[in-house]
Amino acid sequence: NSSPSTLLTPPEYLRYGRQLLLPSIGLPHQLRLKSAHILIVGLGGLGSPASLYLAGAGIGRLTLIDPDTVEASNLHRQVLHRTSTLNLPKVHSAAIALRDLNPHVGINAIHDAFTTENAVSLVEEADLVLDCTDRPELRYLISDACVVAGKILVSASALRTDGQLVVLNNPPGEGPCYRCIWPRPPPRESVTSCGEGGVLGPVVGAMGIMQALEAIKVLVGRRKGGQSGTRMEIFSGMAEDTMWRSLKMRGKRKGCVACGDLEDIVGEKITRESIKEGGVDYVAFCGGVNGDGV
Amino acid sequence: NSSPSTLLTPPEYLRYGRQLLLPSIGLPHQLRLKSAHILIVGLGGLGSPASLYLAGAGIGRLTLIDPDTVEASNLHRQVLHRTSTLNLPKVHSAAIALRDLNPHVGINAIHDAFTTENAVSLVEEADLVLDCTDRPELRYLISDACVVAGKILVSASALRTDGQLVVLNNPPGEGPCYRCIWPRPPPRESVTSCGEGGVLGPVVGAMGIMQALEAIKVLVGRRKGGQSGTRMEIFSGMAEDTMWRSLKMRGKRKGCVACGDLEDIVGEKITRESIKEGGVDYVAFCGGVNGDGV
Amino acid sequence: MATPLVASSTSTIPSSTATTGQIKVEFSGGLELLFANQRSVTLPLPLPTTTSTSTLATPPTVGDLVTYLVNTAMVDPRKELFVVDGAVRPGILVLINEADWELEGEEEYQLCDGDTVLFVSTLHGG
Amino acid sequence: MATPLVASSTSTIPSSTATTGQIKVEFSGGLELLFANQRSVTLPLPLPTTTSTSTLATPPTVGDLVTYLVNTAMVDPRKELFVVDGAVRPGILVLINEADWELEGEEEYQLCDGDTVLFVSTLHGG
Ligand SMILES: [Zn+2]
Ligand SMILES: [Zn+2]
Repeated sequence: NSSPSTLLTPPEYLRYGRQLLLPSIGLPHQLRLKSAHILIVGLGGLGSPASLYLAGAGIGRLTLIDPDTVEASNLHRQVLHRTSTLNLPKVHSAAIALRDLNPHVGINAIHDAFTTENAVSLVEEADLVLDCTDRPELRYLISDACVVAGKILVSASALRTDGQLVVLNNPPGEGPCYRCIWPRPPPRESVTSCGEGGVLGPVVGAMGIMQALEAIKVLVGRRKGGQSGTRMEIFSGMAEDTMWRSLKMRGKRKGCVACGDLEDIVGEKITRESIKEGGVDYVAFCGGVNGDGV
Repeated sequence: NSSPSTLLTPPEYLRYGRQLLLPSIGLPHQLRLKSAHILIVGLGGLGSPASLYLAGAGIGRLTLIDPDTVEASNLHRQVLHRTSTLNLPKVHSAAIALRDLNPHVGINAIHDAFTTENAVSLVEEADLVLDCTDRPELRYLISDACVVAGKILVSASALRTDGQLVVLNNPPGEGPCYRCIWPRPPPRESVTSCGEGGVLGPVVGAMGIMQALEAIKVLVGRRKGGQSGTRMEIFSGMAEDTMWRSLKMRGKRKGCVACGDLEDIVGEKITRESIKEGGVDYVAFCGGVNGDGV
Repeated sequence: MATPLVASSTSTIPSSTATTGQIKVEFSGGLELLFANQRSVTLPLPLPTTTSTSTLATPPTVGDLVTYLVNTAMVDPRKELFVVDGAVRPGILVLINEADWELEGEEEYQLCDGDTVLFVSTLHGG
Repeated sequence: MATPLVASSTSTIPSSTATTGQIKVEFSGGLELLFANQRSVTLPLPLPTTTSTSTLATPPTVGDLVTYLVNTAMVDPRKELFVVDGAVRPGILVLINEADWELEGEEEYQLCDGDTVLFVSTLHGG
């Protein structure tokens, strides 16, 4: 699916000229972008700018998955969609925009939920995954799927006027996973959604753009991570002084049920099979009622 | 032109619901956004995301000015434009996108250069100005026009994998202007354009989104500035450690030819008339040859 | 406006330990809403607590700081949004001088003059 | 790879002044391209210069640092991209501990142990 591309066509040279000039990109890395396949889970406030800038940069293939349709209350922040695509599945609205922005990118639009059943196979087909979702249970599921499939995960979130960003499982097996940093889920009553708490468009937009940047950095070898190299960017959009801070995160957690060594784990290690066969109940784990759609 | 709006229509309530929920926005500030008129000079890599997020947020009126047409080499970073709008004036391509994103926003598209002749009158009609251009002579001209017209300027720039952002003349007459911080222009040979040096899409995109955020903060009273409150955000997009830094900038420069007090100025103070009548040769000031289009 | 976290009088603190320094405590990700909407506060060392004098002999730990914050400084009555079962609740990261507290010894870390302790509530929206 | 800015041998520096501290010098906005692509370097105080010993009695200033950088550390031969007429060229901002050097006394500011001096080339692209 992501066979290495060995050359650019003349229209591609023209289109990518301004980034081919960069020493950190150049032709070899542009070809690396062209041969890459990125899975974007969620085409909302984060996925909108992330997918726009990744398509613009010439990622060879983007798989988009989201079960929702475009609503009017999305459009203040989900700037990939349009008033003319209201009520369309978000992935179809997105595909229209992205194909027109850059017809050289293959767009695979899946109008469906990201579930325990399709998670691992979707992640396995990609080189890199972006978590652009909005619920803790999906965040654990995506991380677990990335660990079992050995893929790097670029995770971001936003609420009100704050945002957070972290590159996980980077490189696979060495950097911490989502469970290493957050081994226990937040109490359900402490989780506020954008629907409840609100969110400012440029704040979630900034986080989505930063996801696109981090994905490019991973692909061109400029985000190395490692056991002690994981950082989290936190953004306070309304601050009048320092808005962005870069925090040094812990390494892998000994005994992590997702990415830990088997001998250190108390209880059952999460596997490809346990995810797919429902052995991990993500909704119950996060304190919710089943039937919520994971 | 920017008469205060006293209410939102039901479709507007629905559309802006997620930002009306925010304590920092709410109905009074949403009405402030609706009554605002923002001038965006340049619809390229900065102006693309800046205009998208400002239109999304419900700014009442956007005036867009840019003399260029959409080229294929723009599309990796100028994600407002499309392959289907190649060769159209950028402001027309932008107007198509922004009107479809949010039909409640009035879009005034001017396919022309920003010049000494139209600068002051364009700035005077707006409440706030975004400098999304790419040349030093335009940056001085926009700043001077903002000073004589008493408008706040949100200025950003990007090159290669770096970006910079500063809110100038904030509030008008109190915060430093572009000339206070950069009284002398850079030598022509030290100025690198994106065409020469290249630029990474998400880097210039992040700066443009931050401009939209800062413009909203100014309008809702969350970016107060003042004599000693001006900060510059600098962004190192390829850094693996701290990417964003917030720097404390100087206040107004005594004797600044644009914003200084008349008794402190050596030489001629820049005025509405001297700009318009060509008394300030911006191209020559920046070491260029006239006829470059300012 | 918000009630300040630190009482203006510090006369009840023994003078021998009253001047060992100060720390900065910061809240992010919405936690500031639990603390009178303050993003950043400065606290003296030792902490201005009167409920426990047994800890005055040794420098206060981050665990002591959490106890102080939840018992004295937190204005929101929903204590469980900050502390559950005596520990910082799941979903809150604690950073000591911008590094995950796991790298510094977690609750047991002894606070020093000039330290910054940042509490970040994890966000899930997108 | 890049040549390090600081020579590994410091034996020519008088011992009485060899250990007064160190500073961090950073480059941004493309200036790092003039300095062997290093974004950040650490320099000892006093500065490792042998061209002028007259300044050893007083702490070096930011002006001395600029002289050191252009004479000794800069690898790009186009000195005019960093210094014009003996001063940092127009379009370069100098920040001392993240504040515009105008707030700190510009060239005259005396460097202290632990200071960070950041040189930022202004960008114009968009
Ligand atoms: Zn793990
Ligand atoms: Zn001025």
